[in-house]
Amino acid sequence: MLIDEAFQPSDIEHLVDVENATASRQIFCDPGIWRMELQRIFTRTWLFVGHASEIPAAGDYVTRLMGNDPVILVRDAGGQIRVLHNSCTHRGSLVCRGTSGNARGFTCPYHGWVFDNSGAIRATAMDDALYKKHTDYHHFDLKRARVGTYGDLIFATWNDDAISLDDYLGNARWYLDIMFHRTPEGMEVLGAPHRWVSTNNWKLGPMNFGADGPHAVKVHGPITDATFAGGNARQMLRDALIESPSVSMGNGHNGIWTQAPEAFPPFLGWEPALIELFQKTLTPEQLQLMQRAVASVSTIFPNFSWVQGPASFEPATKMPTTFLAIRNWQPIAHDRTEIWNWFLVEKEASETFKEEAKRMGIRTFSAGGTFDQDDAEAWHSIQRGVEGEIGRTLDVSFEMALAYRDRALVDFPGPGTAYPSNYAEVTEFDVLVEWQRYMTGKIDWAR
Amino acid sequence: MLIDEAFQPSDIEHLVDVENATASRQIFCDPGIWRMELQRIFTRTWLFVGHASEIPAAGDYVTRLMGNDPVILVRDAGGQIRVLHNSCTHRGSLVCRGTSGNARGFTCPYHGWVFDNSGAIRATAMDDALYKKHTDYHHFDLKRARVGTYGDLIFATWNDDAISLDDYLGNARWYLDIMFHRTPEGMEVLGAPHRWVSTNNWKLGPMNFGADGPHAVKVHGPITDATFAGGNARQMLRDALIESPSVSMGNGHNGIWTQAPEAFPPFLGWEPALIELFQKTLTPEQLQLMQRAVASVSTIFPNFSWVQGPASFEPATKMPTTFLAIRNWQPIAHDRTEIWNWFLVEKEASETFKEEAKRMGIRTFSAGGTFDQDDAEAWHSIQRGVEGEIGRTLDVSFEMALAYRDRALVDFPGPGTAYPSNYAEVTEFDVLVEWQRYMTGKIDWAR
Amino acid sequence: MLIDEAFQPSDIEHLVDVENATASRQIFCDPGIWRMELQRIFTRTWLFVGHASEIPAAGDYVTRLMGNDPVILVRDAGGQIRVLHNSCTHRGSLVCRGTSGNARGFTCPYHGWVFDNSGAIRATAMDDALYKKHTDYHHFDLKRARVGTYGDLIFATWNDDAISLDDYLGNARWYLDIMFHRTPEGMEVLGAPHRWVSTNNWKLGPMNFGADGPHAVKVHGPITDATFAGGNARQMLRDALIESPSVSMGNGHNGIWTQAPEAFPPFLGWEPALIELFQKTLTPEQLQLMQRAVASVSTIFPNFSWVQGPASFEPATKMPTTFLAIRNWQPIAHDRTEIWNWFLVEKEASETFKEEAKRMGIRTFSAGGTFDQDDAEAWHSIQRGVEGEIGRTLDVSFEMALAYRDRALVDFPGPGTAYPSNYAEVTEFDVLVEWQRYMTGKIDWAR
Amino acid sequence: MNDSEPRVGDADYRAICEFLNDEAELLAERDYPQWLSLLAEDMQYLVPVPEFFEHGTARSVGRGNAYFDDDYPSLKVRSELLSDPTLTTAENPPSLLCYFVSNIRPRRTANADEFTVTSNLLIYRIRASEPTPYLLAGKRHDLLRAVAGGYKLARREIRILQASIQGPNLSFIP
Amino acid sequence: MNDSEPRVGDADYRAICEFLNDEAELLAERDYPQWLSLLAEDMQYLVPVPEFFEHGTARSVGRGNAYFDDDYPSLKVRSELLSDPTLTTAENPPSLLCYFVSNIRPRRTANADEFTVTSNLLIYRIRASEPTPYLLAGKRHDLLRAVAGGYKLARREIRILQASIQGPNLSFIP
Amino acid sequence: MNDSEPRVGDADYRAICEFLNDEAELLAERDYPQWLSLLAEDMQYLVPVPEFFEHGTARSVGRGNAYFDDDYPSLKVRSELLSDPTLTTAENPPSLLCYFVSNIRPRRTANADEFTVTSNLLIYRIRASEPTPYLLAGKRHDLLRAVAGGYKLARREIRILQASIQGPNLSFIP
Ligand code: FES
Ligand code: FES
Ligand code: FES
Ligand SMILES: [Fe+3]
Ligand SMILES: [Fe+3]
Ligand SMILES: [Fe+3]
Repeated sequence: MLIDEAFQPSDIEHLVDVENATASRQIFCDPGIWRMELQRIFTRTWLFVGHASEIPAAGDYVTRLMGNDPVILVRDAGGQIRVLHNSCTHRGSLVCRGTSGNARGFTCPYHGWVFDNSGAIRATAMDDALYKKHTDYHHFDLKRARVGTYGDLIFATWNDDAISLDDYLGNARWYLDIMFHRTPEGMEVLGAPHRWVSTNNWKLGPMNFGADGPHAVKVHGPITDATFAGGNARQMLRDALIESPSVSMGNGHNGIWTQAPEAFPPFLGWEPALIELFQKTLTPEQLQLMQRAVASVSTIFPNFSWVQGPASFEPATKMPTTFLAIRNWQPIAHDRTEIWNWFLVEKEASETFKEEAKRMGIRTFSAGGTFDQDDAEAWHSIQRGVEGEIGRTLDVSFEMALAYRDRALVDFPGPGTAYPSNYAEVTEFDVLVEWQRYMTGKIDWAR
Repeated sequence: MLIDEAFQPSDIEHLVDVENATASRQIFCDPGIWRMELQRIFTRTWLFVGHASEIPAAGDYVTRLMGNDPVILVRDAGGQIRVLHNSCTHRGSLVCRGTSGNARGFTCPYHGWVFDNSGAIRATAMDDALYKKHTDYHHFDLKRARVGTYGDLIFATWNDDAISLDDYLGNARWYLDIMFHRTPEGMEVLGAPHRWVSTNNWKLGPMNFGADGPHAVKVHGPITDATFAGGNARQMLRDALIESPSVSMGNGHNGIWTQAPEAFPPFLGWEPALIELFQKTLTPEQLQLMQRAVASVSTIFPNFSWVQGPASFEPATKMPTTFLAIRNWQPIAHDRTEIWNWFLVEKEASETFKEEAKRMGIRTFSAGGTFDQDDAEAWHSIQRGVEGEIGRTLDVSFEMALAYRDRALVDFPGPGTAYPSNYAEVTEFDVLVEWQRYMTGKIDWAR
Repeated sequence: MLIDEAFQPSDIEHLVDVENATASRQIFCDPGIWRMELQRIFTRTWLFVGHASEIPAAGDYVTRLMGNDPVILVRDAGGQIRVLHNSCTHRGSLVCRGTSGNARGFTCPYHGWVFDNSGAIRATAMDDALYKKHTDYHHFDLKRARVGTYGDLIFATWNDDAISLDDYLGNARWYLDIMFHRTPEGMEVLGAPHRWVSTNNWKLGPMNFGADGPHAVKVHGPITDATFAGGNARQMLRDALIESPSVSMGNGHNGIWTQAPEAFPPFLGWEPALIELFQKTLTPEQLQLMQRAVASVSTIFPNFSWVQGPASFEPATKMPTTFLAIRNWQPIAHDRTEIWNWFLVEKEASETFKEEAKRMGIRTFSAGGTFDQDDAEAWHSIQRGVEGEIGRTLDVSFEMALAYRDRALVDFPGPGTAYPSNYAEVTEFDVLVEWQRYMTGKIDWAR
Repeated sequence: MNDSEPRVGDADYRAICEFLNDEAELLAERDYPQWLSLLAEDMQYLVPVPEFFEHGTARSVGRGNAYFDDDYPSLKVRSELLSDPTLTTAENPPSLLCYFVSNIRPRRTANADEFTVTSNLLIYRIRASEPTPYLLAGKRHDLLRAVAGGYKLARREIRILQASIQGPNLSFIP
Repeated sequence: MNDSEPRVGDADYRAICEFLNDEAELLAERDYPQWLSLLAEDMQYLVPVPEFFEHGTARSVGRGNAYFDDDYPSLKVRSELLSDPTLTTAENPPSLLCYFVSNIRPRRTANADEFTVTSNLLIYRIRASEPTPYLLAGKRHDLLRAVAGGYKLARREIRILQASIQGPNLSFIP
Repeated sequence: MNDSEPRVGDADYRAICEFLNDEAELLAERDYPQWLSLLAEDMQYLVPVPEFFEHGTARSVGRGNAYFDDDYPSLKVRSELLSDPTLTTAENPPSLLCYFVSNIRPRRTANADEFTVTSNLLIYRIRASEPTPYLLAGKRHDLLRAVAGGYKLARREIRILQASIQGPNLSFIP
């Protein structure tokens, strides 16, 4: 019995009340809904699987997850990027158990079938002719996901009917360019991804990064005070969040661009050589949005997000350095999410800058980061708060959206629809509105 | 899909065979039945949540469970006892994560919404006016459970249709008065509740305290021998249990009152000043039942129980002191129960008596208690014994009830129906009979 | 709601594609299918529960599992072998919690009911006459499984309609005789069973032992090189596996008999006195199959297997000694299997041989064994590889069977159908073909 | 913290470490009679219930609570019951115990005969009817009294971390 | 491995063991100001992310990674936040911590004032909102510098084993 | 229990503690060749299977059983396989191991060259393909033989507590 068959679109429809900007807490509590999400969203849409700089040379690979399926992201012998199902076509064993490496191919640990690094079958346990007589030998190739790249960002999907990655990203590309294509060479990862398990439904992450302005003051106020020079950092943060734009980029992609107060210098947290490159590379509109953004936080539906900001742990004496973290929110259970988190930096940055950007990322957005450590506890508290029999009959509120959703900015420099505040809740809620569309079969190529 | 919809009353009806005094072991093994219990019993009936002495002052609070929903039991600024759903009305976070404290209100850890200690919304993350325009602002108050008190015992329910707590307790009040209102000032808790997790279905506890005479000889015989002076304590216990009354108080409330042998002094285990107060406070009928009761053990349906008895760990040289433990059996999974266990004592008792009563409680009825440690292993053994595919097709037996249920005592001093033996199994089974009534929708206010 | 009712035979039928020699990976991933297996297979067929030498004297017992039901295998006071449900007929408690012992009977830890070692009720908590008036007293006997023995191998079933154990084993008896009746006195266990938990669906074990030739080269090649004298052990192993017979014994019983190369002496790994006994005890056909078998690996459906082979950890200086391991694959969850593993030896063997046979078994087929340690990782890798939403839509392949299933050996000395290679996959797949018959109700006595 | 108190001499340092290791062995092996012989008659034995307070502001319920609050006579009763598997349901068969003692930190006290010792304790326990271990962790605060030929344990407080014991019982002496 | 380096004298052996036990106590009890006083100002503090490589052939992604990469100033910021439960969401109420230190192995270095010390660390942690413990295990490689009246911790690397942290946060200093 | 046997001198006490810590490091870091060099050629290595008996009355099945029953040659075979990740499926990539050794209790024996030592061992293991740790706990009973420049391990018995190993394999040397 596929879970799919147990639920009808009509069961799901009412779980998100678009008009009133609320959603049922059931969507965070129900293992059946979680299985359905894996099937209706994660096997059908584009998923981020890694960055090209993780696999620079032919044969380089890293192992990843697409929903709950293990895959290998590998650059094959011909240089083509492949996403291979990490499951032998004989009896299903993982063919690779490492986190990263370089290999000409993958030898299954069980019976030794050999696949090259494009996923093609090269040898079975015995005389291959026996198979060839009875079967199409290449039906034994590792299952390959469809790969799409946007610059060095690598996405994949199992869905042959999916629209192109370009169309899928749509308006978001203008913003992705600010984050990942602001210098001629683009970005590189600073190390293997951090992974940790937050004890909450996976959607809380994409919503929070979709993005949640108000939590920043409550949750991150003290660390903001401690790491920004000046005595009223928290209040300045609040003011900035309230006044800064949030953007619904379309297709469920959402985020915020928090603008620094007047007193702050532009391009805070970058070294001069990089700033020069930005100015040469981006459009004036992009520069306008970026140059005073002390926080850029967004979600690419369903489970890819980024967060960027300047940080210093010696605020009195040391200028901040901007870190950029990107992450996947992996839905490992209805109430457990494995966060995969990478730090990126401009390829052209100085060695000093790269090392400092990495340290600032580690110290802020990570399992032990001074920002993430508190978010995860808040999310845990939500999971514990909603999963009772009474709790799950109630709703979660995005009702601030009722005050904001008709107030789209008319003079915003970027594409999509922008709203005048990081407190608007419109864009956070938009993640669930898109979720509802997938779950009820309203997206024709993802049914 | 609500679990409710998966089962029909007809599926449940046959699980308890009232006529033959047996029940299907399925009721201990099935996660679906457990969810249904949470919905049909725990969200609809009165549940014990704490004792007034735990929150003596305005602002004092403790955190508790009602079924699988977290709640805060708090005395608000006006002195009124409140039971608040511990889940922010914004996105659902716990608003309090401590075990106890004193607070004017609760600030949500996620976006900082503020609720006063009556549960009323006081502030949101931003300009509340925006909400006020679009919504009824006070629909953001924390959800409040309906509170009922019987003396200092605090109960709550989510069910507005529930009969009053007084009617719900009914006959049990006469017995509760013996336990909790036997002195003018009543009882106080001696400390925060013990909590531990027994690895069995939650109903085994209420049944055992409903109450199970025969297990006491087998399970607690050796500790009885070790802590009662004289060489034949176990045999005396057995004789007393066989000859002592068990009481069905109605509404699923059941228990036993084990009468000491002739040789024992009355009011064993209390200091003289307390005994005097008992004699002034209780009726002659209540005193008749209480004065020779060496064990009083009862369950208030569904998951509140008490146990009282005299104990000494130097039986040769030190007179026993009576402890009183009260507890909740929290259904945290179909095969796991979190026991919450408080020790109580008369407010008028001497300091020495209070300390000794607490120690006697700790040493007997607790995770490390010389009585509970063995019960929990027996219940674990039941869970392991019944949950196989063959095991769950079998029944559990209360067939001793067939021999006793027509032998109600005619001269019993208290209300309800009393039976002539703690071995009768009638009252234990009555817990399941009541369970069946809730589960099949036979109780009109709890459907 | 019994799981049984949620699935229809038509849901199961297509999970094994007999014609194309593939099976859906769902059969390894679905908790519902696992419950259904417990009901449709494990409560209905014959299951191995132990060896007579484990309970040599009256009153000797060991505790075991039949599916997920705990049982006691005991020799009663009259010497009869009994398999008793380890669950008190009063409230269901385990009546025995040890791993082995000797007892005249079992006293329930909860209320002290006493059962003799034939399972008959001997005493209840109180005056048994009260029960006798109202019930058939002996309906309180412990539930007894039907017992069948083949030599000293003890099987049991809950199914009164099951065919006799002799009929159930059928052709397999000829092979079982080689393993367990090759000397006049037969075999004895060398110690209590090893138990460990592999993190995979239980069927992978019976399939592997059904038996999987090709994995041996890949997984066990290095340890074979290390423990067999001579430089090309792995290649010799491969050649032998490819050329040796696999046998479908009927009723889902399957295995392989790997024949040593010419260069090896016959009866490798046994002491001369034993070889003499074999020659006196077995038939020429049995001797023909056995004498050069360097590996005998088989599964008796559903979850009993054996593996036998010669081993030495000082190959240069010490001749190998043959160990024999037998095991149950206990289905403790859809993705967890508890392996119970015994070592056996000929009763007539010398003390030195027995000790060495035990050591060779421990060092090869055990949680820390140099063979099993690697199989378990391979099986874990299968479970991780197949359980994603995409993974479970795929198949596992036994398509080598397409090349072999029409090539039955005509001159094979034993009963059943033999195929010319341990690489044939026919016999491995046959385990699943039989599985399908039980699961779809095609076996009339096990419906 | 007793950091201001002087450190003990080398002989006491080693002897106290050995005393605690020997003592742990007696508990782990259920040699309760021998273990009792290491106790002072005025022994106090306490395992408090942890409480969690928000915002750094404590308010305990009632007079606090403990999972164990024992003295010599009550430990003797426990020992007798736990020494004989036929006398408890919980320990028949006996569970298996391993006491991991580390971070031993002895200090002198104002009284030359007495030492305070803190140490960490991790108990790993396997019951016959449950294959997965139960882990109990705590910080021990002991009072040791020097006597002829060794020490006596005069007070022990084990500050365990788990507020809700995640297992059915503590039918042993932690 | 630093086995070829000479072993330390008995006094240092004991003193280093005591230093690490005292230091662990400060971390476990959240006495962060006192703990900071044990650090050298050039302190480096690293907790690398484990990676798993097949066939004995390593290829790290990027420049490697760490769950912690701190220095004295950043440890000071962490300490200040973690010392006051009103300043973090994660530690309000504070989680309870036990640091089990064992296998202490001090070695002399070429520099007479400096010692390398390896030790094992098991942290057992209970959060207010989660009844089950989180266990973090690692192998510590410390550099200790002898100063007047004791030592300073000048470098610490904790090689933890768990690549994917099986919990929501590490809001403490391991 | 070997309490009646005399305690060892201070030098041996420290040296034995260090020997066991150094030895644990070799096992944890998979330096098996070096570890083998610490073994006596007549090494016996045993990890018995725990059994549980009711009512204090033991009846073992057969002749008892062990999860490991090794000698020097078989440990050498294991070491060679475990040293090279291409030679086992289980350890490719290698699992990560931490050996927590505590409660070290050395004793003299009748033979001046030999010491019996009991200690507790907790192994924390992470496999590449499984994020949650496996914990193996046991009580070690070792026989150490003094040789020039140190000791040799001549016998080890690890009394583990878990009757049913709650994991797929023990592909290491505990
Ligand atoms: S499972 Fe991969 S080769 Fe057989
Ligand atoms: S969840 Fe409570 S303020 Fe947002
Ligand atoms: S459960 Fe066995 S005697 Fe009651
Ligand atoms: Fe945040
Ligand atoms: Fe009891
Ligand atoms: Fe194998």
